[in-house]
Amino acid sequence: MEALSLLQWLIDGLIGIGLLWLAWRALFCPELFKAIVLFIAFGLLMTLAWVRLKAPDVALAEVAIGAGLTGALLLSSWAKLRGFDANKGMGAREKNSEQAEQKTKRPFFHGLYAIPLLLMAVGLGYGVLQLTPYATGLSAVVAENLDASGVSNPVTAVLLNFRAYDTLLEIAVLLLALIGIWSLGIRPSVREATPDPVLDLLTRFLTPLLLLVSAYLLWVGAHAPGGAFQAGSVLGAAGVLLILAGWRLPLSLAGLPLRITLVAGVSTFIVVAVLTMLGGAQLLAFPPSQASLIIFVLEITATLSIAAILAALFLGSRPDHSEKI
Amino acid sequence: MTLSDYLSVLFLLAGALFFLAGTVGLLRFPDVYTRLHALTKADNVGLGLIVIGLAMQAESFASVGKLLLIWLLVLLAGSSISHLIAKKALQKGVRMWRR
Amino acid sequence: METFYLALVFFLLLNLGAGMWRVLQGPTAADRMMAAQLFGTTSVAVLLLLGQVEGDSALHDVALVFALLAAVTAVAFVRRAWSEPEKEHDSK
Amino acid sequence: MSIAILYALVGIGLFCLGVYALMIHAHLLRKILALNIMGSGVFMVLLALAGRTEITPDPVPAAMVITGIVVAVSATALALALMLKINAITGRAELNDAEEK
Repeated sequence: MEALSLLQWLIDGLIGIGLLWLAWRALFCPELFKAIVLFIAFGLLMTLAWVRLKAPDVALAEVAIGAGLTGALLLSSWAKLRGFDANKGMGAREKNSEQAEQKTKRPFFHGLYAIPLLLMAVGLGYGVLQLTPYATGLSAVVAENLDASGVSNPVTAVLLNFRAYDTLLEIAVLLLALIGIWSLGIRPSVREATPDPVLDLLTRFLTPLLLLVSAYLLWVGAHAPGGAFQAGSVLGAAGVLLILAGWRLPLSLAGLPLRITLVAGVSTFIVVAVLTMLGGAQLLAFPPSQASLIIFVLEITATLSIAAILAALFLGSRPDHSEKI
Repeated sequence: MTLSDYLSVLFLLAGALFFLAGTVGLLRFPDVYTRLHALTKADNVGLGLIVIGLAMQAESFASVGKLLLIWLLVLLAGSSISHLIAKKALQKGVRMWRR
Repeated sequence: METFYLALVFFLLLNLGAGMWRVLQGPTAADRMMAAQLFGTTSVAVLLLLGQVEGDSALHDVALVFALLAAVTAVAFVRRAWSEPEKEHDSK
Repeated sequence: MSIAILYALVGIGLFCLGVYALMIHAHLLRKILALNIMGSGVFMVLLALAGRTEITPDPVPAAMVITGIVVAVSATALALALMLKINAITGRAELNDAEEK
């Protein structure tokens, strides 16, 4: 027993130190590309930390988003930034990263910044240490009402029933981010070369598997870790993979059908919210008998919308304009 | 401890050994191509042995199937990616190591 | 048995830490990305072992998604970030 | 001190590192990384404090963190697009307020 708890501590200590070290290196190493790879590694280690904190739902979301989509986003933005520098000529290529480096060489002022931050860290740490070592929070309340929620996974119950308004607003935020990107009017990048046969094969194999896993996560979310967010981000990753392999949405689908998919999640939520209010209940308070069905419908539309939005976020430019360069 | 427990411990230790070998290779080998070779040992064999070791302890066939699926996936993805990296490196003219 | 699994997890995590040296050292972008790839595979192994310790089959799902998404990141690297020539000669 | 408290302290460390980097770096990609790491730190504190039990942890913070992760990725995507736009207009991926230039 003694060896067991010692090992637990060693593992958690290693993960904690690893996280801090990776964050430090990612933020303060001179090369941008290195920083991005370190940040991807940071996301992967974060997943292990969530598992150790007994939050497999969060680990699933982190793995799909933190490790997959954020990494792909950062890598492709970095490539675009670099490509832009390269276009300006050889001299300018390293300009961006070098300027960044020069600016960090002002240790005196930066030392001054560090002092209040250290004080803040100490204060926060002291605050955390003062908290009671055991607290159950709201888990008892959730457990009491779980039967009425229509699902048996407490996290899904919170996300789609007890605090469904969070999810409503969250899908709205995703949509707003996409509208923001589209309104920037970024020129689409030039169509890439046809993929290598091996990449083609890999894509053909991975895409159906991603679809399958996404559907599985959606289904399993009712009683075990999983759910609309995880399923949506895995499905979105399938879209990202297809975009990377050079596939583009056919123009016939890029207009109205795409837009309907993008807003399906948030509009279903709003319709349900209005209906529950018309039914005399509070906003998004589902009747227990129908809760299971309502959550099912909400999750499916939310999954599709989240996936479409995430893939569109990755593409960066409006898909219906991609041919006019 | 039953016989299958011992066997599974054996497989798991062998898997861990391959991970160690992969890491050492990644650190010590002289160029991209040889490092790729080391990396794929950890990817394919190391994870494979660990999956076999754990599959012996699994309660249901469903979970054995999932374990094997994970391994096959890593196998396929790892080897394709390694191929792509090696090909790209050759195209770019990353030098091969010669004694 | 549980102690053994956890010891293995600890060992694999130490391996990860050692592999990080290659990310920092490079020299080419491919070396850094390969190290991240090894990081991913090792984490899959760690997740499977932790799943066995905690008797939580959900961790197998996490490992599965992990393997899938690591492949997507690697494809992003090969297709986008590494399309520039490594040395000074320009191909475009 | 328990494992949960350990992770909470790590989360505070991550947050402060992120704030520091956000202040001293001029390059926008670094600032975006810093913001993401700050966010991860906050998530970690939330979940660590939810894990202060022997039984299953509190699901409410977990649900909030899942929402937060998805919002963080959309914010990151928007920030990266803005960075590329700034770079295309000014030629530098930096904000030049109070510049020497």
